[in-house]
Amino acid sequence: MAKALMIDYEYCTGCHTCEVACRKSLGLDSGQFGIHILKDGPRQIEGTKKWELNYLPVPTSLCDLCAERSEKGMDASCAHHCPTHCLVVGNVEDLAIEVGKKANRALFVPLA
Amino acid sequence: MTTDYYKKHWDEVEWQDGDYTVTRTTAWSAPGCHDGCGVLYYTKDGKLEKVEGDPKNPFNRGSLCMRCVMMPEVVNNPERLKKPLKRVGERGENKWEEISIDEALDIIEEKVRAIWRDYGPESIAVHIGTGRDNNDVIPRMAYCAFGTPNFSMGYLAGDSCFCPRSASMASTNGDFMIADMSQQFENRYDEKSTEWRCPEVIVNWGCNAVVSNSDNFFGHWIVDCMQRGAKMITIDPGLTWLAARSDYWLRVRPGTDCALAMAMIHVIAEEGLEDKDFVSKWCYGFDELVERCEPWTPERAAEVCWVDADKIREAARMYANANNAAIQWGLKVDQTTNATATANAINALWTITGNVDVPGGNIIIRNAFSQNLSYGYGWHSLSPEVQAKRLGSEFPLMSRAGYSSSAHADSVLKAIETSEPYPIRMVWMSATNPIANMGADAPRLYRALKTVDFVVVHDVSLTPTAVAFADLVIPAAMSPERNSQRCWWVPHRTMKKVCDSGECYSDTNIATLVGRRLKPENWPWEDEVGWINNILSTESDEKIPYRNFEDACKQVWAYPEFQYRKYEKGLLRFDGQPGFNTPTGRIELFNTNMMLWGYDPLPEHKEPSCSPVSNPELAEKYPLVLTTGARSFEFFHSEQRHAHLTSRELHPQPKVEMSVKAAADRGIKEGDWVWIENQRGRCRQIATISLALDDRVVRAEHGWWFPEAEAAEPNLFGVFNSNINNLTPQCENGDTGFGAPYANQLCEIYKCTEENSQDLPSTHVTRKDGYSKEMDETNGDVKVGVVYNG
Amino acid sequence: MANALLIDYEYCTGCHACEVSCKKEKNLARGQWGIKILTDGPRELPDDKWEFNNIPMPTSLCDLCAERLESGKDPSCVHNCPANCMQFGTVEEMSKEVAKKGNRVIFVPVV
Amino acid sequence: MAEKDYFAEHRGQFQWEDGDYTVTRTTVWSGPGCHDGCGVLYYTKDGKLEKVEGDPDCAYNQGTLCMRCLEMPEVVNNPRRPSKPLKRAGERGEDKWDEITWDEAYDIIEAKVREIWRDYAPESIACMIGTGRANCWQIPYMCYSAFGSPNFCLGFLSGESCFQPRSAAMASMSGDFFIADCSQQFESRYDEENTEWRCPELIINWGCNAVESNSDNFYGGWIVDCMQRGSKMITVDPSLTWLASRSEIWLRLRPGTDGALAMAMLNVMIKEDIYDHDFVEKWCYGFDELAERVKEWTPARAAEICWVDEADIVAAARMYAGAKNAAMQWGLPIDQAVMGIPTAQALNALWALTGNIDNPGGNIVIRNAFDQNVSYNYGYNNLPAEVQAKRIGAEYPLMSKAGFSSTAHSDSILQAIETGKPYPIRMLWLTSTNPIANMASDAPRVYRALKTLDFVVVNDLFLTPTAVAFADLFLPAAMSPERDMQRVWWVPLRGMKKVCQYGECKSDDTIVTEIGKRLHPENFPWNNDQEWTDNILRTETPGYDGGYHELVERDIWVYPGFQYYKHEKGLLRADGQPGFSTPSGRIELWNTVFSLWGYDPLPDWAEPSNSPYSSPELYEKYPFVLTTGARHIEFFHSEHRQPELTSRELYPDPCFEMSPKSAADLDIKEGDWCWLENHRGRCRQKLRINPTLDDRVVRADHGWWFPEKDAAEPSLYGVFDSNINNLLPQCENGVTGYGAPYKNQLCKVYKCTEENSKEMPSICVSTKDGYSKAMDESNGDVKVGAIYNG
Repeated sequence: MAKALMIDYEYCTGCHTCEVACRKSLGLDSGQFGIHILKDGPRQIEGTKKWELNYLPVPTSLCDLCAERSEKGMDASCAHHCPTHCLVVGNVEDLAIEVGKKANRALFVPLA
Repeated sequence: MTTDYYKKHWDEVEWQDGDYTVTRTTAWSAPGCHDGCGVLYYTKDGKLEKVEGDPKNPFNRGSLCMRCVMMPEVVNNPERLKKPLKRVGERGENKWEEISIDEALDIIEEKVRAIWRDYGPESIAVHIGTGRDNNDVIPRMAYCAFGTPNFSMGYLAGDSCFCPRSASMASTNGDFMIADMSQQFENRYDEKSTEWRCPEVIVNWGCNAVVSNSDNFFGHWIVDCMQRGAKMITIDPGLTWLAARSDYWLRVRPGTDCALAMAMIHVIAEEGLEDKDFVSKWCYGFDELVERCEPWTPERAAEVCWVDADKIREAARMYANANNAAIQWGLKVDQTTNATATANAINALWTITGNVDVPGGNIIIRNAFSQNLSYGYGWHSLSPEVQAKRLGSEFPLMSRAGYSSSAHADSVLKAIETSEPYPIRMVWMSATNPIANMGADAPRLYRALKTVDFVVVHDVSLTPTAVAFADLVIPAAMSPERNSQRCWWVPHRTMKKVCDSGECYSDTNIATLVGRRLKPENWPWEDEVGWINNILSTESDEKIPYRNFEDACKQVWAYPEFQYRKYEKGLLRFDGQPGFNTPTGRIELFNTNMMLWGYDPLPEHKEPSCSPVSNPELAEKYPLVLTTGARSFEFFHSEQRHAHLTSRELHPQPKVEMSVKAAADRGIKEGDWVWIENQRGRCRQIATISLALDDRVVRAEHGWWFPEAEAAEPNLFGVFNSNINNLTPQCENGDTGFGAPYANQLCEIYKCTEENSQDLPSTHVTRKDGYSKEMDETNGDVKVGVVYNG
Repeated sequence: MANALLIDYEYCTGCHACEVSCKKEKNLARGQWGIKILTDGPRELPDDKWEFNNIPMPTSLCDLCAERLESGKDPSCVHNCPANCMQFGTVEEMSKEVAKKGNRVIFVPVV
Repeated sequence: MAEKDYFAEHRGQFQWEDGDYTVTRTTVWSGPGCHDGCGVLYYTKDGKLEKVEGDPDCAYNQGTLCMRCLEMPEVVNNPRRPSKPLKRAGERGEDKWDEITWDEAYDIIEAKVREIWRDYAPESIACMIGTGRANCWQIPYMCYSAFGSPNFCLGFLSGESCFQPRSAAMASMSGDFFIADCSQQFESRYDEENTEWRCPELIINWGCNAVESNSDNFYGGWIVDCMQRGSKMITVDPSLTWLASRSEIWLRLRPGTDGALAMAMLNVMIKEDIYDHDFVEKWCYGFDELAERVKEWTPARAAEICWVDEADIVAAARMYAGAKNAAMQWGLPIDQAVMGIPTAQALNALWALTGNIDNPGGNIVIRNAFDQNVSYNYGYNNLPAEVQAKRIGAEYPLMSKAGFSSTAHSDSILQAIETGKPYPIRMLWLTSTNPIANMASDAPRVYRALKTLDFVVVNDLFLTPTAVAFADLFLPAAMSPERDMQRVWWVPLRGMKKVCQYGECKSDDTIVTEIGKRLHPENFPWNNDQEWTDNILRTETPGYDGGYHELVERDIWVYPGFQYYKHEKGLLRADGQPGFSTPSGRIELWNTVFSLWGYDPLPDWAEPSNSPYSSPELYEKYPFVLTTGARHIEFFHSEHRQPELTSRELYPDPCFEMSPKSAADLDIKEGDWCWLENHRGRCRQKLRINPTLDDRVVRADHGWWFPEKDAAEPSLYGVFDSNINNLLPQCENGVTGYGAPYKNQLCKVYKCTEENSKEMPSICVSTKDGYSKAMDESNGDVKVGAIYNG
């Protein structure tokens, strides 16, 4: 069953925890990312005082959704350490129900 | 896809949607490129408000690139030309007076008749840009209205856009080849109802198709094939998106494609990977080719091309071992003096691997319903003596073989400069902006065109070319403002006019008006629909399902029947025999035509004239290898440059790409304005830093002018300030007359400072007679003079 | 049941078609975006490979083209994507789709 | 979630094997990293720390961590760490050292102290720490109980302007400390069934970007947890933080005007009568006087001063007052202003007027777990009264008499070093503080002063600029995983288990014990850090019945009980009566203690000394309002600067921020190195354009030194080159001695060029006697002299 990474990007503060946790867990060198935070904004929304600023952690080709950790009964390292708990790894069906419950959520399937 | 909206209207070509009228048709430049995508125009009281891709049209299947999506912005651009203009001030003062079309036609008629009387029709030169509206309408006006043989591109040195490749293919195979993405079938990628098979490997050779959508090739077809399993090899100096997803990215030194192709042939022959059956049955000169490529080991090519040897070897094997593979090639093959040889070498690759006219290989393609109107349309209305006077007729490949019969642009320039063999008194330019885009050595071109007695510019907006030279400016109609029909390979398409063109004139309209004033007998129709009906009934074979524009509009497009392996079925040669349209009936790896005309029949690598290898002292002063003209999503050449358009929002300034080290060594940072300079001139663009470029290579952009800037001289929309063609030469072509070194020069780059930017190129060119160069009489080329006193 | 936007970002070339068609559809001013392409890379990977992914991300202005949906059309970004790598449907449908292959993401910009 | 649950299997275990890893469940304390005390799992292999993970069972951080703890192994195992005590071999600043044994080091220290006791007096020894390193009581205890000196304070942090001004204001107004209620006082978090906690309807982020700073025992993620449970937000910050982008109202105030804004919000609440009448009548004192004071603080006036829309001020006041329960999380900008204390009073009045006092989801009264109140006053009672009276800064009652946070006054210690008044300082002990890189404003002045000291000991993790510049002795300090200890800061009581050892590093507890036994053995009835920890647990932690092993190896953390509305239940006052432990038993909006000591009892606000309105001529020359020290997740103050750390990869260079328009006006671009300069000095940082800033505001980084640069003087790790403290004053404090204008100065910005960068600040300070300033005897402050001759 395909596994997926759900991100509630409304609450992602761009704090780099997932990037560093992933790098340590996969033992990557500096400059390498298993998950990488992309940024949209800051941009003032026309005619309002609102500002658009969203971060989106994106799994890269090095991401294996922490297969090894999940065998040991652990969450993926990024999900485990995210200070706002906005990352969840699980089966696509379970997360499919979750992702629809609230706006500003994304569901990544990095590898088949 | 919840597309029942489109299912509901599947069989209609026009319907009401609220207060919108929706019209199903196709688009053709301007604005946007010459791919002829299927569109749905949404108009409200005659104004174009929205453009959508037409899901029913097999060419683009509902999607569009951003250039068509933003079309309403360009069509409704308030800065567009609306009325014919007559120059009142001096050339370059940008002072105009609005006149009627009749007044304009009177002036043109009077001028033409005076030239007929005092000089001869050949003293009129007619130019177009890259395949605007139709690329057969203006040539016919040249031949059948002005009576001149001198039609060519707008000073595109060596006609180095697709002509060298098409001349090479025509002379080697007798036909043209394109990568098979099932674009010749109405039901796309359908391995059940068509013989099409997805290519196992696609080679992107100097072509970033997803960005350029080049020559009737919708770049994202490659992505469709990727989604169906195609792997890729990419040959490009820069890391494109396609390169990042390729099994092999060969980061080739600009201008050395021929060496790379010959090394790949070397590997294929040495390891016996060629398709022996196809070579023995359908090729001529395989042994000579192999012998010529024998010295081109991957190790030697690695030296020349700056790509490591085993990558060349592995890429060649991957290509050869694939049971079907397609090569999609681009302009960088044409834009070198060694263009024809390079094209021959790459043509040989798909030949010796048997990827000829096979599903998922390089298929032989012909225009739908054999409607072969092109630069030769109306040529035979000229008498043989006038035909013989065509400038550049000394280049047999261009004229005698009739492959793509146009005058030789470089020779037209020299004729203007020297009046040899005869003076050029009038220049007509339709939808071409040479000093901003096509014309190499723009300052030299600027000086030459200033001397022409009478210049007419017919374009969509007031361009630097119009302001600098035009005595008369005629506004051109855009795609949704004209009725038209077109085929480039397949399918045959119609373009339905959906909004009022006001006093803008489509190519067909203006040609008809001019033609009926000068040689009415050649123009037996009143308007564009009349001409279309003539073409549909007389210039297309009987299989075409409609014979007039009205019926054509009901179908919008029509696909001719397509067969693979036509050479086996006698479908290529005039005599109906199996084989190819060549003297030997085979694909001539050893090109007998070229041998006949004294050219080298086999490919051979030639160093570009300005390269670290061929010219070390020049490389001392200008150490960086410069390639130019890589495409961007936002623009079609020098179009879409107005500041308020979405294209400029996404791509505000001209960019030159250089490596991290190259920038650091010169104290240059991302976003710095920098001068790009060589022995001919300089221009300034903004440095962008690339992690993936070779430290010795830089990539500059083309086509930049700034409509928001001052139009009158000396500024001239800042046309010379960022113009990379200040650095490229005219009149340096291959021995066949084709090819020019646009994409392989040398340069140095240094940061703009206040001191070194006092004298901007536009002022320097328009006020101080350009970069000070003397003419070199011997070959008409430019002696390498003092760079500039800037 | 919420709707979702699926993007097969293995094939997104970053060609801006979605951004511009959305701008036109919603008539957004300069500097405003209903969907924005975010790019990861190019970044060299160890074995001479390159990481280079484009991911169009809906912004707070995205309402999944509610108006177009009523008239039986896809959102304008999905409609115009030259790489056909965008799909639209209910979260349930798109979740089945997303599971079929790697390098895919579904967004639920509005509920 | 995974079927098998690794963490469920090990719940309750303190230590277990996992393959060839030993996993230890404990908590951390800075250095490296901040002072939040998160729960972690250390993975060690043959005694070496290899991995750190968040402990899902620890209620504080619930398994999550910020990147500083995740990269801890890189810092702990960093080869740059000295592993042995070092004795200075060359001149100060030459960075020449001899490795010596701990006994030799202690011999030197003992001899020096006894010599000072003999020739001068114990008070001529000063001890300083950074921000709450290891623990905050060991070094004070050493200062009082080993050296016998009263002069303990923070490392030249002018006006003690980190948390102390706020804590002094709270303590004096309300008798206790308040924090935002995110259920951190309960072991079952956010649990509205089993605890009385209710999610705050509204959270105000006042000058605190918690998600990046994780300030004073407050884990930023908690705010997002509350957001996910419905909390709305208001953010007060000069720049759009992530929290601001998600706030209902973002008040982009001028740096240094927090007080004016707070006064205006009080004005709105009182004028519109939307404050909590019941609470004010029952529990507040001096409401009428407060109302009178804020009368002229209209929102219109504050809008002028704070550069914020009047409507937003009114809306914010209404939203805060209207919320059922609202919590305020405030930060350093309040302390780092001369008007620090009055501003803190105004904010304290805000939550009093709205009744958000000790209510679920409001600002709760919080005390250290199990009443373990060992802090800066630990061991102070071992000093005789006459010695206590000699403490420098004793003239500031708030600091000494009221015992609120009894430290010496660091500005006064600086003046004592410079002038020898009231008595000379002969010896300085610095533990885990790097003043000339981080805390010390007017770093060049502090540099000059410390050079004159007779004997300096630096006890830190790395050889810092402070160590190289001044240390006669360097003692390598143990890091978090190398120490056995315990800690409370509010709640819970935590244990820290030593799991690895680096060279001969020793923990603060061990060093202090070993020195203490040599000088005043009677005050040190324990032998090492475990025993001292055990002693504190058994003698200073009345509510906890266990020692070192019970806490560190069994409980790991322990939560005391918590009650809301303690003032109603007589749980606050020593006499058990309802009310607050203030003279009036109420929250003193009119502060009786302040009036006793001649301070203004009511909140107030005044322009900073350097501002557009208070010093227009200065503003003429230095047209930007400068704020400094905004936190970045990558660093904890001047830590994590080693170039090979992930922190430096993600944040390589010191950056200042400016608006796009201001950058354009100055013709500087993203990434340009620029000088930031005012009348005191200058430093250079890289421009990072921030589109959300007011055009008149500039934000600069703090704490920058470069371990990769040459350590010896004059470079001194480039400590002065990018040091924003070159521009800040010492000895400019509030009347109470608290507060200093770190975050509200003026400056100008100009691009670095070769000419204006010939003499770098490090050279200018360390070889040319710093920025040439004359001392002003009168108030010991620095006269505004010639800037510098650079």
